[in-house]
Amino acid sequence: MFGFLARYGTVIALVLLVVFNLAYTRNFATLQTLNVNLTQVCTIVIVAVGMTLVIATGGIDLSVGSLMAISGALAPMIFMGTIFPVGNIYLAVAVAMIASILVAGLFGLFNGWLVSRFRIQPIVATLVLFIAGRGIAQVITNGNLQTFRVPQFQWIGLARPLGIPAQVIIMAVLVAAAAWALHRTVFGRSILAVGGNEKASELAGIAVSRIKLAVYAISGLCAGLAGLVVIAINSSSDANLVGLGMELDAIAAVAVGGTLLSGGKATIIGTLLGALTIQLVRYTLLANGVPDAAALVVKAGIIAFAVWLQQQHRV
Amino acid sequence: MTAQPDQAALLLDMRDIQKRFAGIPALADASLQVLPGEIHALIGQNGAGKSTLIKVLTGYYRRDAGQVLFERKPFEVGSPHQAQVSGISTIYQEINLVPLRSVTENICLGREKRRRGLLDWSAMHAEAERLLSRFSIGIDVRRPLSDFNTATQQMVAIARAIGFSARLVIMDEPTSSLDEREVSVLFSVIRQLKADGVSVLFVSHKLDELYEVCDRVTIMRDGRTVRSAAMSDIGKLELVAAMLGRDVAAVEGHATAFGERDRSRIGDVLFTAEGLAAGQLVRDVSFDLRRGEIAGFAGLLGAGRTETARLVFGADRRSAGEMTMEGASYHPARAADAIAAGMGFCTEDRKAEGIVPEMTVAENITLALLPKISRNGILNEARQKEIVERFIRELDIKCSGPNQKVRELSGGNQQKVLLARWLAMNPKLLILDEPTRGIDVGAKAEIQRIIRKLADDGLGVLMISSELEEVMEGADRIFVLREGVRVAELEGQAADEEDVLAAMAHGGAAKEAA
Amino acid sequence: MNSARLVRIIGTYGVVIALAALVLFGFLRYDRFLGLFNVMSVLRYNSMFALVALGMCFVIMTGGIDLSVGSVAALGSVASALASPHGIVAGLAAGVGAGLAAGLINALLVTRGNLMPFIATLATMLAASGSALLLADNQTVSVSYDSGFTAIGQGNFWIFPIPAVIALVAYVVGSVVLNYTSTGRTVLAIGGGEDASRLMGLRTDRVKFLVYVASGCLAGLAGVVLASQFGAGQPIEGVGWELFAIAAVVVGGTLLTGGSGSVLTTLAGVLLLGILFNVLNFENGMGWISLSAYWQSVIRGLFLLVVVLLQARLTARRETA
Amino acid sequence: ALPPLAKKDKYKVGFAQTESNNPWRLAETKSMHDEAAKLGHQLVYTDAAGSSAKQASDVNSMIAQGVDAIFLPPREDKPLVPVILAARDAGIPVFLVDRDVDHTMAKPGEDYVCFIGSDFIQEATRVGEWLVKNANGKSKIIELEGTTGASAATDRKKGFDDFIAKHSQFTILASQSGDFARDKGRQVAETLLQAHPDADIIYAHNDEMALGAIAALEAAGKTPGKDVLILSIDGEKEGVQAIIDGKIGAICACSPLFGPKAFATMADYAAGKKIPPFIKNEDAFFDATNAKKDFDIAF
Ligand SMILES: Nc1ncnc2c1ncn2[C@@H]1O[C@H](COP(=O)(O)OP(=O)(O)OP(=O)(O)O)[C@@H](O)[C@H]1O
Ligand SMILES: Nc1ncnc2c1ncn2[C@@H]1O[C@H](COP(=O)(O)OP(=O)(O)OP(=O)(O)O)[C@@H](O)[C@H]1O
Ligand SMILES: [Mg+2]
Ligand SMILES: [Mg+2]
Repeated sequence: MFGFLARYGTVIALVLLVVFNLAYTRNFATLQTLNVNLTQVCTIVIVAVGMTLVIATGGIDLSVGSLMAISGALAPMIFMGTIFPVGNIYLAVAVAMIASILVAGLFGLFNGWLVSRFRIQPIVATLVLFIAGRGIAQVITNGNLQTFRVPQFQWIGLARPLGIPAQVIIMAVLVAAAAWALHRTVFGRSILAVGGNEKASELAGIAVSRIKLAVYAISGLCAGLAGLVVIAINSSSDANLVGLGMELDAIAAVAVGGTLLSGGKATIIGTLLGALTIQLVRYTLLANGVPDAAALVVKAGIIAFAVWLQQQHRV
Repeated sequence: MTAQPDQAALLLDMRDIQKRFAGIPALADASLQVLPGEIHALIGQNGAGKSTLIKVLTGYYRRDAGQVLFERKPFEVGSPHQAQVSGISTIYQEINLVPLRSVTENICLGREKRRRGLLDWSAMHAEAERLLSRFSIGIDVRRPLSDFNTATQQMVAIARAIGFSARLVIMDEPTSSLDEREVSVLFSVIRQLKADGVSVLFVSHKLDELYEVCDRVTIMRDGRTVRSAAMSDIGKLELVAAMLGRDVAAVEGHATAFGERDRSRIGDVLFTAEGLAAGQLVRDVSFDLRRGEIAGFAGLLGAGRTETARLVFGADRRSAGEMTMEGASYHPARAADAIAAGMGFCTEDRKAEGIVPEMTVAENITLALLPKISRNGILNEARQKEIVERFIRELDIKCSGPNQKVRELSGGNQQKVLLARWLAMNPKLLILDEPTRGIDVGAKAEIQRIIRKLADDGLGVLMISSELEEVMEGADRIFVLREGVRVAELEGQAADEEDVLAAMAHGGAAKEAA
Repeated sequence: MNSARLVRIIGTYGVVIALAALVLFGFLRYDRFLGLFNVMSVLRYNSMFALVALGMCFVIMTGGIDLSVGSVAALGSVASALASPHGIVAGLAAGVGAGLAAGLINALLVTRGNLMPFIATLATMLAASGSALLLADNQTVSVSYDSGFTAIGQGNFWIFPIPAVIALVAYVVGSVVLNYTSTGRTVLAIGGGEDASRLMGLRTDRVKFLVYVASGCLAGLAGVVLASQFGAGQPIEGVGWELFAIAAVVVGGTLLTGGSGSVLTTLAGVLLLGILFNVLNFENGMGWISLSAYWQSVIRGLFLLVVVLLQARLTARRETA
Repeated sequence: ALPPLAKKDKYKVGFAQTESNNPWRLAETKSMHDEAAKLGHQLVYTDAAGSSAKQASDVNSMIAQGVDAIFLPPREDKPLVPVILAARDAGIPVFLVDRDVDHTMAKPGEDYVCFIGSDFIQEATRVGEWLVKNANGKSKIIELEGTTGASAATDRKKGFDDFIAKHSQFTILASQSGDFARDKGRQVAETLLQAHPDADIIYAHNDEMALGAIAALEAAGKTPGKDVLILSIDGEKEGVQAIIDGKIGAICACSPLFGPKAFATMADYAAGKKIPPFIKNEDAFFDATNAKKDFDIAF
């Protein structure tokens, strides 16, 4: 019984939250509520997928929020023609999206390079870009807000094919792909092996450095994508605020989802559930008018409880 | 069963101990009685529950049922710390020390010397040196433990354990990484302990050792105590039979493992190494290996055998030397290159460099095989299942199934998983560093038979073992290393033990050295 | 061996050398950089970070991490500000007590609840921050200027700021504990291998417990200094302190994976990062450039990068030497 | 007593900004820089990144460098007092801009020269007054607060809530923090609109959150300005544009352009003129009647 509770701890927490809301939160059982929650949780999930892979190798990535800011700052500069003149808006948007995600990926690669080549501990290696990255985004925009109305770009945050928000589709695809890759591919197996025992993996012929480079780069790409989603919804990009505090949200989602922070064991679906739990906590507290200060305390309690529940099936 | 020792005189009395992990019993009904001042052997197959019984005793695990009396008082400890304070000092199976800290700290942590309330470092260094000198080891105790090899670390662990003035010292396979010289030093220390009235609980798969030092023996099988007797009352075959749960007659077949070799099956040259060198540890090693041949490396602690193997496998960078593999020149920059060339390397330190503890048995076995069980980077589950099940069967790995975590297996079974990893890749050349470390006699024979069979099928094997006997029996040729230099090459099964020993110690044959 | 030893020394004391170089640079480039006012105000201000980093240093040496230090300091500042009318002792006790409570929660979550330190202290970080706001009713809380409480932060001991003296004493005690008590050695052992340490019979849980409690208390003490120095309990102060502390500890040469580290070089790490801010301010005062906050974060990031890269090189060389 | 300021052509003045993470602060910084450049003064600029403690330490480094005068927007009303006193003791006059400090701890005209700025409470009250006149039957309010604990948020809440309390036709359904940020403001608005579908007024403590609320309303299929009346404070260009577009009802301006007034006050002080303790900014007020006409005074 207890084992069951533990294994499905996050699911149970989620169900309890839903039940609570059905009973106490006005207007909860509506499609729009689902919509609001899903769109709000998207960016965290997208970032947390990359984070899960990094954590699975025994690392951590503090720079994701700053990388979101960089990609979010870069994209409008390109499609609005601040950097170079744009001819065709579709082309400009395509270039903007690809370039800014790639730049974030390159910064991620830089993290991976520090970690694998110089053996700098991941927290510190990514702390560098955590500090400097947002500064870079602010420097390139001079700290200014960029506002835009470019539907060709904003579909990523606003479009609703078949009534489902585009970013929710992107999130679902990403989650499915990552979950599949983690358990069904050589790459995924290698990630877990590196996190589980790096020396043994090296001796078993796994290219440890390349795996590490790859996961940090992927984390960067995910952050870059998330940055675009955020600015698209808001029709504006503010390098000071895009992705602020995202690293802690993403890590919390990963941990609540049941992934070990020490590496070697990971679950993408768990991460999705973890993010949903945190999102629903936030929604519940807001919708029921719990003041910000008290909400912090409650949120802390729920995170600790959910992770504690997860922990119980380990002897 | 033999007559039970006098109840009142017992130092330790464990009865009806039960311990389950996730519902699966590791200890079903285990009992253990140790007398004051005796050396007591605890034996059993891999996974029989010896280590678990010890960890239950020292409070690392909480028992599910049963009672423990120590010095006739109920013994309820919640942590290894309490056990230590109560007079039980333990060396666990995997070396459990802190590699980053100095030797002194590893020896003295937990019973620090103080002066005016603060630690007295010079006294502690002196204490560490004094304890190690009992094992004729003179090292710089200020250096981090990780600077030293497995054997030295094992000696440090032993020194630590006997440094506590305990009434019971538990040693879980202390000799598995020691060579004979060190083992004999250890035995003299154990006898000294006995003379001082200290009891020793000794776990080992090397039966000869047991007969050499132990007074009594407790035999476990499948989590139960099946027999307890005075060492002198029980013959070797009988012992093995009780351990394996078979008749004496069935066991007799196990006696010789490698068996006579048909030398005609040895083929052409597979691998050569010329003048290998790296740092201080490997200075000049040349050897060659033929298809179907088993070559052994003999040498003392720190002779450079492991280091040489690592160079061959590309795990470390060499500073000089040429190698060829199958006639082509071979320059491994990393382990992946060696694997691509058809080599496998089963390392001596299974905890640090071998198993991935959080992964399943299946995932561990196929770790070096990923390119072969996948297409376009996508794993073929069916293929994986087939391979894994075959090796679990062939090596008789005791686990609840391919999906059990390796961390939950007993030491010996973890070793088998590692062997399976390398056998599964179907290598041309297999380097085995201490392949049967910690493996019970039954399984050991099985593994040796497998090695032999593979060699007969054309596999070249490079075997490193601290058990001279294993090298002498198994190897077709023996290369003796001493201080990083290959000092002798001897014919395997024809070699004279004296010659090998002399080469190991002095670098020449017995006659010359004498 | 001799050159290897030299490398080892540079590796350990690299941060001290970097600190000396930065101070020298400031001295040569700016008037009044080493003036009494500047030196003392830099010490006074950075003593809070020094206290927090000391606790963090011990936590990190056990292989853990304490993300809650910043918001615990904020909580401590509010608690001590509220208690300050009752005198200096009450203020001190309230601030440190709040830190102690938070530290106890961390300690229980980590040792009893078996939570990963990152998550346990993340939760405490949120909770402490919420509690600080609740306690302060979302506002800064004025301290009493009549009870003498402000002496802790604003007073001097001879010419030295009292907070700096407090921090220095804390570091000396910390260093002695680390190097000359079994608790200190156990801290390092746990970081080097927790399971092994437990099997070695060390009281790992007890020591881990102590370490988180100590970190909480030190953060609380930093909060007392914060309240006293600026005359107010500040519920929303402390953001990012944990990262400053982690950076200082790492720059000070302590391994984040635990098992190896030094207390005094952590102090040098704090000063190095703290003085960097001061240097940037002075550079802005030169009138050549006016570095925006943005450039400052880029420069700080690069600076951290250079220091850790240098360290990585040195330790790599030390391993092969 | 206040330290004197010598009459010079060129001053070295300090400006210790609190943070640079929103358009308002950026505009303020730019205004200070521009005015200093225009007058040929040297501006020593620091940024406290949102920490009162760091801001105090920044001021200390200015004192150490021996600047002639200091312009300080104190992040909070108490923690900056000790350094203001330290500057006074070091003979450096301090001018507070945009936020004041606690007068029980430091007094204008004695410890610092004066406070130049707006009155946050009054800003909120003006928004309330407008609402009473223009509510058109709308009455259920969602309030988007600024960063919890920040004085602007506290005062803008107090001013508005106190005013509304006197007008019983209005009720505040929910009041939550949106951190002065557009994205957070949007998310909070989405949630609150979901939980309170009957809300028809949104009052945001700044324009950024109001713009976030507009995005939330549009995503929920409602028409901002029609279904829900939006009110805010600041007067960003984008906000005023939203008034022109009919999405926001009214904005009480809170001008960040302190440069000219600040430096003029300093010149007066150096010339020995008597400086009043509070120099109040005459904040503009935007609604549909003047948004187009006064667009240029938005920042
Ligand atoms: N932590 C654990 N979780 C689950 N099962 C475990 C755990 N530890 C041990 N076991 C199981 O308990 C049984 C006994 O293991 P134990 O380590 O005591 O064997 P052993 O007799 O010491 O063997 P060896 O000679 O190989 O060291 C094994 O089947 C093992 O798989
Ligand atoms: N006397 C010694 N003191 C300290 N370290 C030693 C000593 N002798 C050898 N070593 C260590 O031994 C290692 C090299 O020996 P290596 O392990 O290759 O030898 P080996 O012949 O394989 O021995 P083993 O039987 O332990 O496997 C190095 O890590 C070296 O530091
Ligand atoms: Mg065992
Ligand atoms: Mg070896």
